[in-house]
Amino acid sequence: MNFTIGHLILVIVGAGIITAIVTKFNRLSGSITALLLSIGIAFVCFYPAFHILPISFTTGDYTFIFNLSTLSRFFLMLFSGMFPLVIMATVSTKPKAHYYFFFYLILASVIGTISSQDLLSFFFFFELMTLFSYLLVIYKKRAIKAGLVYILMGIIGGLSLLLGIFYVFWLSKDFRISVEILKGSYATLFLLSLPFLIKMAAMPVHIWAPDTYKESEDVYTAFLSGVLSKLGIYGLIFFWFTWGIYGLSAWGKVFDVPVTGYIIAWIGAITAFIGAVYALLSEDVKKLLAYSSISQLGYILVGFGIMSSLGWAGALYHTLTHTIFKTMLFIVVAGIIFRLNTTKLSEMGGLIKKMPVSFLTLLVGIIALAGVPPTMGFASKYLIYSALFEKKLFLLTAVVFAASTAAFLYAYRLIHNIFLGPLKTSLKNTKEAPLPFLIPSLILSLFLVMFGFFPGVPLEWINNILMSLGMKSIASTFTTISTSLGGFNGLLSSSIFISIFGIIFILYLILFPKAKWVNDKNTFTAGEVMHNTDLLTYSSHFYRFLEREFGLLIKLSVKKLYDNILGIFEWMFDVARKLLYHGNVNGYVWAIILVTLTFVISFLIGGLR
Amino acid sequence: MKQKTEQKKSLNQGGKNMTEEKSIDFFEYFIGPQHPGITGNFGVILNAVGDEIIKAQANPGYLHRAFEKLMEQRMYLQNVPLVCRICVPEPDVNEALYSMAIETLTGIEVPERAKYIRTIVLEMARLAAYLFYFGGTAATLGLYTLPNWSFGDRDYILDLFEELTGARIYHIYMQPGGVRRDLPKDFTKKLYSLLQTLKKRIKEYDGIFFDAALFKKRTKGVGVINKDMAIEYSVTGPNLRASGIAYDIRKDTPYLAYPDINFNVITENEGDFYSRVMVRRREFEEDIKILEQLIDKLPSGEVWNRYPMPLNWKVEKGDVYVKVESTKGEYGYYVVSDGSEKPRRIHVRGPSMTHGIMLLEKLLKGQRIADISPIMFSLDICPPDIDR
Amino acid sequence: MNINILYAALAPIVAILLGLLYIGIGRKIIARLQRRYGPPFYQQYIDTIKLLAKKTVSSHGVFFSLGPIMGLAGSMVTLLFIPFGSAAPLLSFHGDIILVMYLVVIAPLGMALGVGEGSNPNGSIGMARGLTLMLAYEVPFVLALFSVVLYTHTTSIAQIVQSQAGEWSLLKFHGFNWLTFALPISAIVADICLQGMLGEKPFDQVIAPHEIASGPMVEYGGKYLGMMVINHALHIYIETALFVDIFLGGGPVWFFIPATFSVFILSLIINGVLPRFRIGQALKFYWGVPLILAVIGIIYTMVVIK
Amino acid sequence: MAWNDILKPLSGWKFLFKKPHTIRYPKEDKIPSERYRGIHTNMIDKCIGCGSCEKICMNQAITMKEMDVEVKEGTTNLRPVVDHGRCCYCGLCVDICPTGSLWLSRDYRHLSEDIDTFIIDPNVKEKEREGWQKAPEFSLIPPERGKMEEIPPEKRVKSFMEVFVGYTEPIAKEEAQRCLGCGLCVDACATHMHIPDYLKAIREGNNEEAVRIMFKNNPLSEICGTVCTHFCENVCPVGIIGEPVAIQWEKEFATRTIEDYKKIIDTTIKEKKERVAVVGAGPAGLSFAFYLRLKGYKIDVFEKYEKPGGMMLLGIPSYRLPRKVIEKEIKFITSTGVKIHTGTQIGKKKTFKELLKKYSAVFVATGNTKPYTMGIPGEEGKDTLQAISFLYDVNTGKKIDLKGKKVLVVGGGNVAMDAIRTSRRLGADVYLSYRRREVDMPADELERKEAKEEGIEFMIQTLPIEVIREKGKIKAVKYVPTDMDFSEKGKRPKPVPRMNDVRTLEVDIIIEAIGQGPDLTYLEQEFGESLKIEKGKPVVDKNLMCSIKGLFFGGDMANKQNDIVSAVADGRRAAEGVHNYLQNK
Repeated sequence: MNFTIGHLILVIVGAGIITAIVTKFNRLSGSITALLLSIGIAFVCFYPAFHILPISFTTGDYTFIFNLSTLSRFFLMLFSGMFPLVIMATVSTKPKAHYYFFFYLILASVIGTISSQDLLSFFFFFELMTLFSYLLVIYKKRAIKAGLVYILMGIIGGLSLLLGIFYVFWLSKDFRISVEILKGSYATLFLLSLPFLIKMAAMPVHIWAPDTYKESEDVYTAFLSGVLSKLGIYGLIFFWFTWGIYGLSAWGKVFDVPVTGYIIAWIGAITAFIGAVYALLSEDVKKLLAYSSISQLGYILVGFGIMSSLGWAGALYHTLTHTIFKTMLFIVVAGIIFRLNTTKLSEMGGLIKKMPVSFLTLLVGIIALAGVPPTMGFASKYLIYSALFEKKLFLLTAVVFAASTAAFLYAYRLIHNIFLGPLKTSLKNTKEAPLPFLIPSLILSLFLVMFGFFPGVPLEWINNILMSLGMKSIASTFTTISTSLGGFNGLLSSSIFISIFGIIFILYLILFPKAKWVNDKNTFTAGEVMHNTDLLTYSSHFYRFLEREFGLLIKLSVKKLYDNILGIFEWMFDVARKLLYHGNVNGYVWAIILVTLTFVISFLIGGLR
Repeated sequence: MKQKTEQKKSLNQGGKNMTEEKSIDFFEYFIGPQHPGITGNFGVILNAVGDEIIKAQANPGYLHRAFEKLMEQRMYLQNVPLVCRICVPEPDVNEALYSMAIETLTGIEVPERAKYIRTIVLEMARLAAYLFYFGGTAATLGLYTLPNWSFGDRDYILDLFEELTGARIYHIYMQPGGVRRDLPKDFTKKLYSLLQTLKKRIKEYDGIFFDAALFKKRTKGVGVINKDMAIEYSVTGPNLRASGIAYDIRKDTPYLAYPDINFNVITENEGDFYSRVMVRRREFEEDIKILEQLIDKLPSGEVWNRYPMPLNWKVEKGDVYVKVESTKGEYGYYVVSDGSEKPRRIHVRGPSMTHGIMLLEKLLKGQRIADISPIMFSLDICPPDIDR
Repeated sequence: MNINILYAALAPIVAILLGLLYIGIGRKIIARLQRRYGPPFYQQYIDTIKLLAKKTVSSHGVFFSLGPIMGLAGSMVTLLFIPFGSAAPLLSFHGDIILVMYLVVIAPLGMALGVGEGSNPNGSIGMARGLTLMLAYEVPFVLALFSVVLYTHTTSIAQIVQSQAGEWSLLKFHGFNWLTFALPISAIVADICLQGMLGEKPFDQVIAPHEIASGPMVEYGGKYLGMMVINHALHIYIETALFVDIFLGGGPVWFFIPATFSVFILSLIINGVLPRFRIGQALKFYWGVPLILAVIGIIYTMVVIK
Repeated sequence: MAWNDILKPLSGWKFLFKKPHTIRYPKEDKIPSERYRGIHTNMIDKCIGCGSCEKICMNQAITMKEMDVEVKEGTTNLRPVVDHGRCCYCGLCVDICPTGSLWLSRDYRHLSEDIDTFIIDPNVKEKEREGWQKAPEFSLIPPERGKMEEIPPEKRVKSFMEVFVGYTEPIAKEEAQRCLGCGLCVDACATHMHIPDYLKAIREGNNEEAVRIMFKNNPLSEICGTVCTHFCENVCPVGIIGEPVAIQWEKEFATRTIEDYKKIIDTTIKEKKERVAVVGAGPAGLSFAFYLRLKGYKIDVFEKYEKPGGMMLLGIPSYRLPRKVIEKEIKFITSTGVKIHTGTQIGKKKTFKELLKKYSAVFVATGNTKPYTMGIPGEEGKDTLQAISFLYDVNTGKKIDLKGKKVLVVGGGNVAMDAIRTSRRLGADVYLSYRRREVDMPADELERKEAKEEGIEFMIQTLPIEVIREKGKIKAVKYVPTDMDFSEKGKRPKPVPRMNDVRTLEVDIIIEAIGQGPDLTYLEQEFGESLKIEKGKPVVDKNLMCSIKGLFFGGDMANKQNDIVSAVADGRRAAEGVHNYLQNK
């Protein structure tokens, strides 16, 4: 069955309208409708028999082109695959009609973005996505302030994109990207990269991310962080590929890496490290995940910045991995927040006995996050390290490795503070998160483990992309990945681990007597009389000593810098306001005359040219 | 005043204050009474944010043996074996003080030789206590070699004690009127050769511990007691001298044989952990000098002046306060006699009470969990001495 | 190949026995340093058997019990990817140094889960410190490995061992091929990091008895503690074997075992004469001198290659 | 931070190959020092069971338990058992132990799971002495008793003034402090006076209480305080390391401070109908009368002589026992309602049978009045005096002039002492002949000492074998020295005369003081066979009742000790016996 991308987008918008109408009458049936429709859309995107055809239409001089490249297809599957899972998680929160409507619109605009092959439509859909996303971010009242920052950064990104497009148009007089006209212009490079760096929350422009992720609707955060941020890497590859990897090296090479890529890699590494540090110091579960998200996207940037096939493979692999585990983590955490009504880590604790399924999924999630073998997290880390080793980027390696070790720290903190430790008395009656939260997270964790056993499966798709981009593919089978330096066998290592674990576990069951279960309330009394067992958990400021060591880092936060700049602007405008609005009629008159004169003079000068 | 209200709050741990406390994300950390980092049966309840302490509350009383009450139930001589048990690392101070108090009350003269022997015992106990202290402090910092060495060397002193008094720890050697037995044969010779060995050994300690870079890194600037604070909290002993105040009871109000001995009062200026350790380390050498002088000047003669039959011994009515310098600080006994066979009241002024409760609570505020037990050890707190 | 499988099957047992023996002899040596005689060298076997023979087991939850199992399994998997000298590469052709570096983490992660479920703040602080320490030493260690990879052009441990292989005879000294001589600075850095990996002083903040009452072990007893002791023995063997494989050329069994032992003993006697860092100081330390040394080492390597 | 500081700790490595300095227990062993205070050891034979260790122990670790040991005089069958779980090894028990039987050995290891095994019986027969032992100079018990003022011998020999000065209050108090409170003396004392109790009262300054305690057992306390055989002091454990506690003098001190006993002792009496007769107003009779009177019986005392007091009055010279003391005591006894009929000799004016009819019970305590004789040639004669009759004469005021005469007194008891000192005061040169060693003398040490001071020559280990007379008058005495035969164990050594070494001593008068026995002839006459008599003394049961119902015997005539305190004890015992007898009749 054949249909065009236009049809697809229209169907999605239609599904959104239908869902909104149904939701208006009954929220539950609306949610179910949304779920069913989203599954349908995913099916359409995934089923190989359905061929999505390109479409183009011309208005005046300009031709809008929509086509799905191999790269776009990868992202399409990623987005459309995650979409029903996220929608499923919203079922129990029973959102209002416009929530689903905007959700579908976001998907539509995302698909529009990744399928646009010309600059204007790309800009159009990209901005639409930001707008709808903003509307969903401020779905909860508490997020209005954070949403403001989000939309502000979105607008800055959009303006930068627009400016870049105009610049490109000024240079080539054409809006199509396939034209090779860009001979190493730094300005274009900067203007066309900035919106995606903002989207990926890379370090100096990340400031929207923590607050937005924290305050936005809990399930939507999963989509925002897990899925939408990946548009950034798509955009980067989309534009940078147009420049051509070899074209970029015109500016010179450092360590066999193009200078621009090297800079991006450093931005990524610093983002990864500082994000991880902030993550391990944060006291709020969503903020922790937000910083973790920033940090993980830093890896993708590193992989991207290396500009080798291994690096891009790593970046794409990590895109996949991160999409899966971060979506899952946010869904699990949303389930926990749904039950506890708090996001503070210090108010959680000991939930393992109350929420075992959530615990297991979260455990798989953090193992993947940490990149430890039986999950696919390792493969992506492996590829990135191999890329770094291959190019001998030792300082980058050090920073990235520090970041990935710091990931252990906040990953452990996440699971420890939520699930381990003594159960808070206030959480005595907590129940397991509702099924709509559990099913998607279970599905996703299954993927994480499965690809951990067969790391070569996703790599095959990625190889396709690499080849379509004209790069070398990575040698792999279903179970192994190998590089010029070495390789590993995912099935072997994971299955040996599982089997040894099984053997010891069976031995344990046979040899160990039935353990006497001890209430965790009577641990660590050290002979003292406890008056409040809730105070016993070591959870808040878990890494206080690091807080002390990284004190300088926290002091020099980027947000403060922005605040200072804002302060200067405020002061300037204040002065200006005082000059203009001084209450004297003469002054106003003079001002109007001055402005009119300026316009006239500029028209005259323009006319003269 | 502020502290008082805080304490009141913690005492009224009802449901009301919970909400207030919850807003600060501290956790409650019990260090002790069952904890390797505690000097004895003693607890500190800490409110900590991460590993930073925002409030410390000393929690003594786990070793309360009601010594002061027990002493009222016992005859005067029966208290002699009891008093030394107040503090393990340095029990002789108690014996000396108790005997001095009874002697002052009854007017029993102490023979000159007995005075010297007592001083020798006190100084030997001081050396032993310092070796104990060095080992304990090194152990809290994780260096377990030094305790093994210093406890081994302390055992040589204990061997001499055993030879002199018949026991290693609780000597029960001094009693009103003098000491129980004269020095055994060749005792001073053995003591002298031991002192020479210890002089060499302390140099070896320097190498592994006192001069070590890591030790300085861990201890400098930790738990600072400045001069004003030292006076405000009535800090005594080496802890006071570490803050730069040259106060030593042995020098200021000499007792026993100290008037005849020449020695320097050691001081350091910083008042931090490092100076507290270094004051003791330097005093160690000074004490060796004192002991050498004592051996030289030891007179001959009787060692004990008899008192009445202990079972029916009645001490004259009156009260007295005596004090000596111990390794922990000023040790004092206030004895009240009502003229009967048993003391009416004995109050022990132990230095650990002031150091271990008020000062410790103050010092621990703002410290890290890793520094709790080093600070506690550096103050030389002896919990049995708190819980008399 | 068959012999290799046999080795692989026996490797955990051999490693446990060797690790326990190392600890036993180590106790003896530390005792000598402290002017004691110390327990007999087989004391650690007795202790472990005693712990495993204990009857009562008290648990705080499922993961409290699974934690040590996961730790043990993680250690054993790691073990299989580290060659037994040049004699038996085991599975090391199926996974390289990056895999090993991540496999090593499974054991602490498993332990951390168990410790967390134990809900003792001492254990939690211990884990927080342990992870921080990992953050501290991994960075210079990875750079030290980086220089090895630069030098040997491979990340496979077996190939690194092979690259150092030379003739073994009385006349020809094997050591001339060692990476220790080729990359001395990196070897020193790796050894400093090994101190932290083994948790020997000055980097034993994790179990610091005077501070957090043995940290992670505080809630465990009986058979669980026995498993932790075995895990510790395995850990010691793995770390030292990794070091010997990479920097001392692996070598045949008769060289490999004494070499691992000597590496362990070196770290142990350093442990014997030093106090411990505060955890923040440990981080500062590792990110100070060793890091700079590691960078120098890499630059040196680059110079050497050219 | 110098490089040196970083590398210096490695200097610790030099011990890596040095020999450790620990001791490998159990392969090696540290030998404890000579003074080590280890585990208790007690010589069971040497221990007297005084219980001082139990009292000084601050932990109550020592308990005295009854053991199967031979109980000698002045010992108990109690021996210490130590609970080492409580012991603090202070060694005070060793330092106070009067006998030195207890010490702390150098062994110190005891390992057991059973707490009961920590209770150790430290008693051994023989063991090498090591460890913490008693050092005499550091004994916790002051060895010397409080000094009493003395009258110089030159002065006291001239008259019959009282030689006994008595304690002043501070010294009495100090002396009373020396008492261990063991109570061995209570057992040794015939009257079982509560000695530790009244000593305690004395040192607390409460003399009235002390006297009250004394009078519970002894109504003639002041007399006993003045003259007594003080068995109590003989067994006093303090005596082992020095001088025993001066119990007698303490008693004397306490009683003397009381003017009138009536004021302090409660003598309210519930009258009973029964009447009891007492024959003989000696110590036994008086104490019997007193205690039975307190029980409410009506008492009639019959006394042969003109004054009550018996042997106390007649046999003891007034320099030792002033008359006013006796009068004070008797006055107190009579004040309770005891009637004393002086000058009434039973057996002559009234018969015993009459008494038995008239009274519910009769207590006979007529004392020893028949002196023994040596039975050597030339003994009989006017100038061979019997000690008691001599003393009787002196005490009743008969003028006997011995000025310038040489007197030989034979015997070694207190009577002999009285005799020699009385003779000395009458102006004679006195010799004392005793067949055993001086230590074997039954007389008090103090008496002997004072006698020697007064210039009396002691001829120890001599045995007179013949009196040489000229014209019926004694001229000299032949005597032989003796050797001691220790062959019989457990008994006093036997003198063996050296018959080939005969010596002579010129004397004028011989006073025999070799003992006396009761005169039972009048009883035998009256009762004949129905009164059982053995060895010259009537056979009595534990109530002191003889084979005739209602007839009780006591005092010297019934017991073997022949002294005041035993007589007093008999009187008290008999009072109990009579009371029991009358209640159960």
